[in-house]
Amino acid sequence: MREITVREALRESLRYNLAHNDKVFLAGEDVSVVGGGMGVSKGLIDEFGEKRIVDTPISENAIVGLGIGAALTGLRPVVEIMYIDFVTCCADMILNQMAKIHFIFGGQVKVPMVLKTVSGTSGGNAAQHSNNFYPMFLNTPGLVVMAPSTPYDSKGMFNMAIEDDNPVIFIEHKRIYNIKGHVPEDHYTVPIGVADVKKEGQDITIVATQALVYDALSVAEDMEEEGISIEVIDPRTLNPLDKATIFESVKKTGRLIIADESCLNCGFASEVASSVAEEMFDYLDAPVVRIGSPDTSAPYSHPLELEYIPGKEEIREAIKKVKKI
Amino acid sequence: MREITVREALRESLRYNLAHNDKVFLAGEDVSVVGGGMGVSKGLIDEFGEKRIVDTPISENAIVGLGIGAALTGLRPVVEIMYIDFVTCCADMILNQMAKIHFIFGGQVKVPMVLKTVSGTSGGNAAQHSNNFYPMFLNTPGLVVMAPSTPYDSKGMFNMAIEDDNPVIFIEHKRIYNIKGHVPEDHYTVPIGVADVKKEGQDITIVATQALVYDALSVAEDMEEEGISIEVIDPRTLNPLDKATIFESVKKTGRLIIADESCLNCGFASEVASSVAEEMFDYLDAPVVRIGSPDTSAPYSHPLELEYIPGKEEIREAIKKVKKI
Amino acid sequence: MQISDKNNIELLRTMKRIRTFDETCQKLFVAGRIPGALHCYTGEEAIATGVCKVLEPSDYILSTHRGHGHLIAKGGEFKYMLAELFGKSTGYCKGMGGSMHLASVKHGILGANGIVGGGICIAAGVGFSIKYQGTDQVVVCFFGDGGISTGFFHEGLNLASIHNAPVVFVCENNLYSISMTSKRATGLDKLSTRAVSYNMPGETVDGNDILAVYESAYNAIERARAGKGPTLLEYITYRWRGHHAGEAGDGLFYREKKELESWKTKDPIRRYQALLLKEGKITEEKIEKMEMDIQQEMDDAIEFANNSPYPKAESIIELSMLKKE
Amino acid sequence: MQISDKNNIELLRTMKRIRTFDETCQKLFVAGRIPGALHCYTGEEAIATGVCKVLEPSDYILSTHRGHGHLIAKGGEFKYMLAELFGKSTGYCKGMGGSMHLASVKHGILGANGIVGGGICIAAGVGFSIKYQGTDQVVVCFFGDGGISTGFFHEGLNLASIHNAPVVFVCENNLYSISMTSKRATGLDKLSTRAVSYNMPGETVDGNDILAVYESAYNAIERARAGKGPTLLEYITYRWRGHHAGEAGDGLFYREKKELESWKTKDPIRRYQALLLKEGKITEEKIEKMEMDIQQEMDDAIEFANNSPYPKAESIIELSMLKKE
Ligand SMILES: Cc1ncc(C[n+]2csc(CCOP(=O)(O)OP(=O)(O)O)c2C)c(N)n1
Ligand SMILES: Cc1ncc(C[n+]2csc(CCOP(=O)(O)OP(=O)(O)O)c2C)c(N)n1
Ligand SMILES: [Mg+2]
Ligand SMILES: [Mg+2]
Repeated sequence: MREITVREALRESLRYNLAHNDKVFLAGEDVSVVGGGMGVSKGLIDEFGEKRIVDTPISENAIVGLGIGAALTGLRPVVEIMYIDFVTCCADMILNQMAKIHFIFGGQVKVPMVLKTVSGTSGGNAAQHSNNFYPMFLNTPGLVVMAPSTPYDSKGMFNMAIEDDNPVIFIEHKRIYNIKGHVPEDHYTVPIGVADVKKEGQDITIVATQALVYDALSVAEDMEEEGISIEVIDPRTLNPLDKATIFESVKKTGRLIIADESCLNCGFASEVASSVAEEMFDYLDAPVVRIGSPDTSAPYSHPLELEYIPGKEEIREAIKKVKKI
Repeated sequence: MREITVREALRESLRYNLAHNDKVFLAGEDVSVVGGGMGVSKGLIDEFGEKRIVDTPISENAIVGLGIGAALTGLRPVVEIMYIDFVTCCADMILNQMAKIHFIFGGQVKVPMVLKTVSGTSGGNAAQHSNNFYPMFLNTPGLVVMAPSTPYDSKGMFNMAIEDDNPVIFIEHKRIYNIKGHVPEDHYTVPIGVADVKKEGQDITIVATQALVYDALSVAEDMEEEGISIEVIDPRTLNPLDKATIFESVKKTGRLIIADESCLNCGFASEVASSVAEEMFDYLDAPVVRIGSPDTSAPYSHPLELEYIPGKEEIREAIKKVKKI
Repeated sequence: MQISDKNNIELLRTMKRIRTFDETCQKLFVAGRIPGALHCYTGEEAIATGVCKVLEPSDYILSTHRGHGHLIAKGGEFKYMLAELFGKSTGYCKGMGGSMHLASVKHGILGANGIVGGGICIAAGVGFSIKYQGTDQVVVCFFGDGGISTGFFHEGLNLASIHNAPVVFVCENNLYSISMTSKRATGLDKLSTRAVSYNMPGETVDGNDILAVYESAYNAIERARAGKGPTLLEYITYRWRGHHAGEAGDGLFYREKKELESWKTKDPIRRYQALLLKEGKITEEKIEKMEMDIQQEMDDAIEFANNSPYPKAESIIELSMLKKE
Repeated sequence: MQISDKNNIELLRTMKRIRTFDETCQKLFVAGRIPGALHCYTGEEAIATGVCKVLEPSDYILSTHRGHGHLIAKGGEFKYMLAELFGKSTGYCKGMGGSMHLASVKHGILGANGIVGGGICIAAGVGFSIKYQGTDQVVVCFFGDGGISTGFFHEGLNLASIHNAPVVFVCENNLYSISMTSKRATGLDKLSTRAVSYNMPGETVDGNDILAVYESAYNAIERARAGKGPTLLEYITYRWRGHHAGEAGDGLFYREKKELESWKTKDPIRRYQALLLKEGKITEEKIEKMEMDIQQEMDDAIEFANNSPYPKAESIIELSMLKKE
């Protein structure tokens, strides 16, 4: 079975869609020779040329506007915002335009575009390059928000993002680009709003996203030895959220931990925790536990950054808190 | 006892601070003759002149930049973003600069500024003028976020916002400007991070903000007749949040409803609900219930807008859900 | 520039239709029949009329919060517009958008916008898309003198320029953005000066002279259609009404009655009508008939809008996100 | 323009100090000693040096992601800078900010910025504040050719202009924003053309000619100090290194080696040194001594940074929000 990295999986999807649909193009800062912020589109300029792989000025509003205008007039644009930190520079185009046009026009048009960007704290990039700003996309109705963790999901979900008629925010994660996994060479899609149980278990449910999926799996494996059976659920699409799968699992385990890298206050973990507290209260046998970035800016200094990034340690502690005594 | 409106209370605070501290000025779109988006500063131009009451171009980035630059160099600016909907046009200045400068500079400077704006759905203003975008301020560490409901709190908290050395987002609400209440003529402040129990009760806790405080109080009064005693807590400051007061109440009632107008998904109600689900689980006797704007854009059409805005009906239904059977 | 007799009459009729529609709306607003924010175009009719007369049905426009005139001139029908303003399901946007989001995609009207400058970057995207698809369409982007101070203006014009995209940027300078004069907001005598920054031609034209508007628009649009790139046009005009229909006394608390009166003598409609009469291109009787027809159209529209049903509450949810068929 | 002998030597020394610092940092980065994103200023030293030489200690600067040179020229000390880059508690920002957030408020250095263009509106605010407070300070705002495409540029220059604020905007045009040439990003031959849009003088100057830089900056800064308003200066230069220290092969996959080589012959330091030698204003021995001193300063800084402790984990929380004393 062929194994490729998340980065390669994303590139494969981009290449496929560019090759099979001439309405698809990619635009963003340095997406051609440099391959964009994270090298995902590297090399595609040689195959598809400047018409399809469009470098833009440092004008985030114009990048998203380019996508919206093109989507409204029949194209299927993919635009890149180099880091999710810079969505603040085009927040209006995303939250008041891209997300709302279908609704405010009473359904006259669709806005089939993908905004790809990258989230996550890593490598001393400091506070303005370590934000996990996606909760604002969840709090603004109208956007599909995807956040895959594996190479398989990355390819299938990127294909789906381009195919879907809704505006999609596609969130990559800095720390997992080089992770390898099986990815079929054929074209396939991963459906929107369907979570994936990355590991089945009986005692505790962990809903984890992106890099934290790996941390959760690793801790879960360790816990097997201690006789604790953990179920790890990767929601994959953050909006619409597959609550059914999460609820099913909580019904079984009665214990829930959510591990997501956005800041805790009004973050993604809050949404999952409160949905369960509302709708699955009777099945809960222990308090839910949220794991996320602490409610401070990300520090630059290496040892502090390591403390700041949520990971295995926080998961282990959370397990202690919720586990059957 | 003197009764004045929320609008007058805010103006009184602005006037006091302008008169007593020449480092304070107000800048924003049409803040002079028009008095800003909601008429709060109307008339102040006659008392304080153009130096202190500064009309700006439609340049939200520049408005916030003006505040930051002035705050960094010794002034205490108050800037107005006409509607909270337009914070998307200066999100970077708020989320990456204003919120972070104190932290990323290692505490070398403070950024003592107030950004005042108005939230809430009302009067057919439609989707781009009905947003309740403050959860993004809660999800971004570094900002004090205030959201008063009464005339008394409005004046005391605005005074506090100007006095405090942190950057403060001060959120007014469209539907409560004309509500009257007692406001002392003397100068006073309402402390940051201290909730107010607007009504004591034994059976159910409702945490409510801004316009929903009034809905909650009104429903609570009706419920007294049915023999249900409801405690209504107004957090007043959304960040830092006075969890202690909320937790104390939940300890007593075992039942929690949160009513806040931001959209449900990752909204303020999610934060309160999940904090309680985490830390007060053992005291909860029923599922928590979140009330917020539904996860769609705000419709223009009047009857639909009325359906869209959360209010007494939703509170009554929530009470049915959580009440002791 | 030669204009056919038929077109001469059409220009007059369109201006009169716009005037009738907006003056009627102003009254309906005051009578409480239209909610929300309504911005009348009275006094500025020559701009939309002259510009859109040059356009083909397949061309696009992006409009503003003061957009009724643009819609009518591009082919929008009174009855669906008014039904929208009444929040009815028969409106162009099914009652979801209202005045600030009026759109008729089949007419190439890609929407009014509640965000000042919000359409500019989208227009650049539409221009990019036209070029990408190789059609000979053109997109016209309207915005006010206030819009020229937004970051959108800068990013959008630059993007259109470097792609040599077929976009005509039309700045409707009615001298005020709410209460702020364009001179105070920019320090410039001519806003079209800013074209230099984007390497495109810029021209300032009397916006109350329909023939001058038509001619300048014709040149710019033909230039764009011929692949020669974007243009910035500034039309000087004046609004007769308040900033919005609810503003006290036609905004005479921040502008001089004398100024308003002097601009009323420059009424673009009376001016053009006098010319046509003088040149014998129209008769008093024909004008009377024209006005009666327009009034009939307006009356019919009121009846249509009155008799139309409100949208069903479910449509909020249906429109919130596209479902996969 | 006459420059004193002392100042001639100082200009040379400052350029050499910047060169040494950044070339050392480049090596330390490659050796894994500095994390995060490091953007070297090598080749561009004349700009920061010439501009800051004109400034008084009480004047302000806003810097960029490529900001080490600005800091050094404005009085920043190697050891606290390097300690910051090492993430140590003795750094200017206590290790919280790193390279992209370097600031020394006591030197008037109001921060590097990780957001391209992020300092421009803040600078306008500082200019406003200086005028408000009636001092004779000046603020210089640095940004790259990439920064000129951001909405911040437009809004910030306009605001500074209409307030006639003492701001000097310095565009460091090193021909590239990452891989995008400034010509491709703007279509302009001279970026200073854009000054016209803001009714301010604009000038394009050889940024590798320290005397030309000094003279143009002198004129602009004195103009600002005299209350005559802002200026836009464009300095043409070239970076010798990759966009960031981790970029492969000094960015030679998107730019020509020939181009880099030809710019190396225009080295601002060698050029000026040769002039001073020729004019007998310095001797080879003095240069050698100067270089040894600088190397010593660098070595001391490394030792200082090495021996400094990392910040305590608690400082993340301490700095997250100011507490009331
Ligand atoms: C980004 C943004 N800021 C502020 C507003 C509030 N607002 C609505 S219209 C308006 C004035 C617009 O002036 P101009 O562009 O000249 O258009 P006009 O109303 O004169 O036609 C303002 C400030 C808004 N809608 N969007
Ligand atoms: C708003 C924003 N968009 C994108 C980036 C990513 N980025 C960092 S530096 C850079 C290029 C900057 O070019 P320029 O302004 O010319 O400065 P230079 O690096 O050439 O000194 C980019 C795109 C960013 N930091 N901020
Ligand atoms: Mg105007
Ligand atoms: Mg550059």
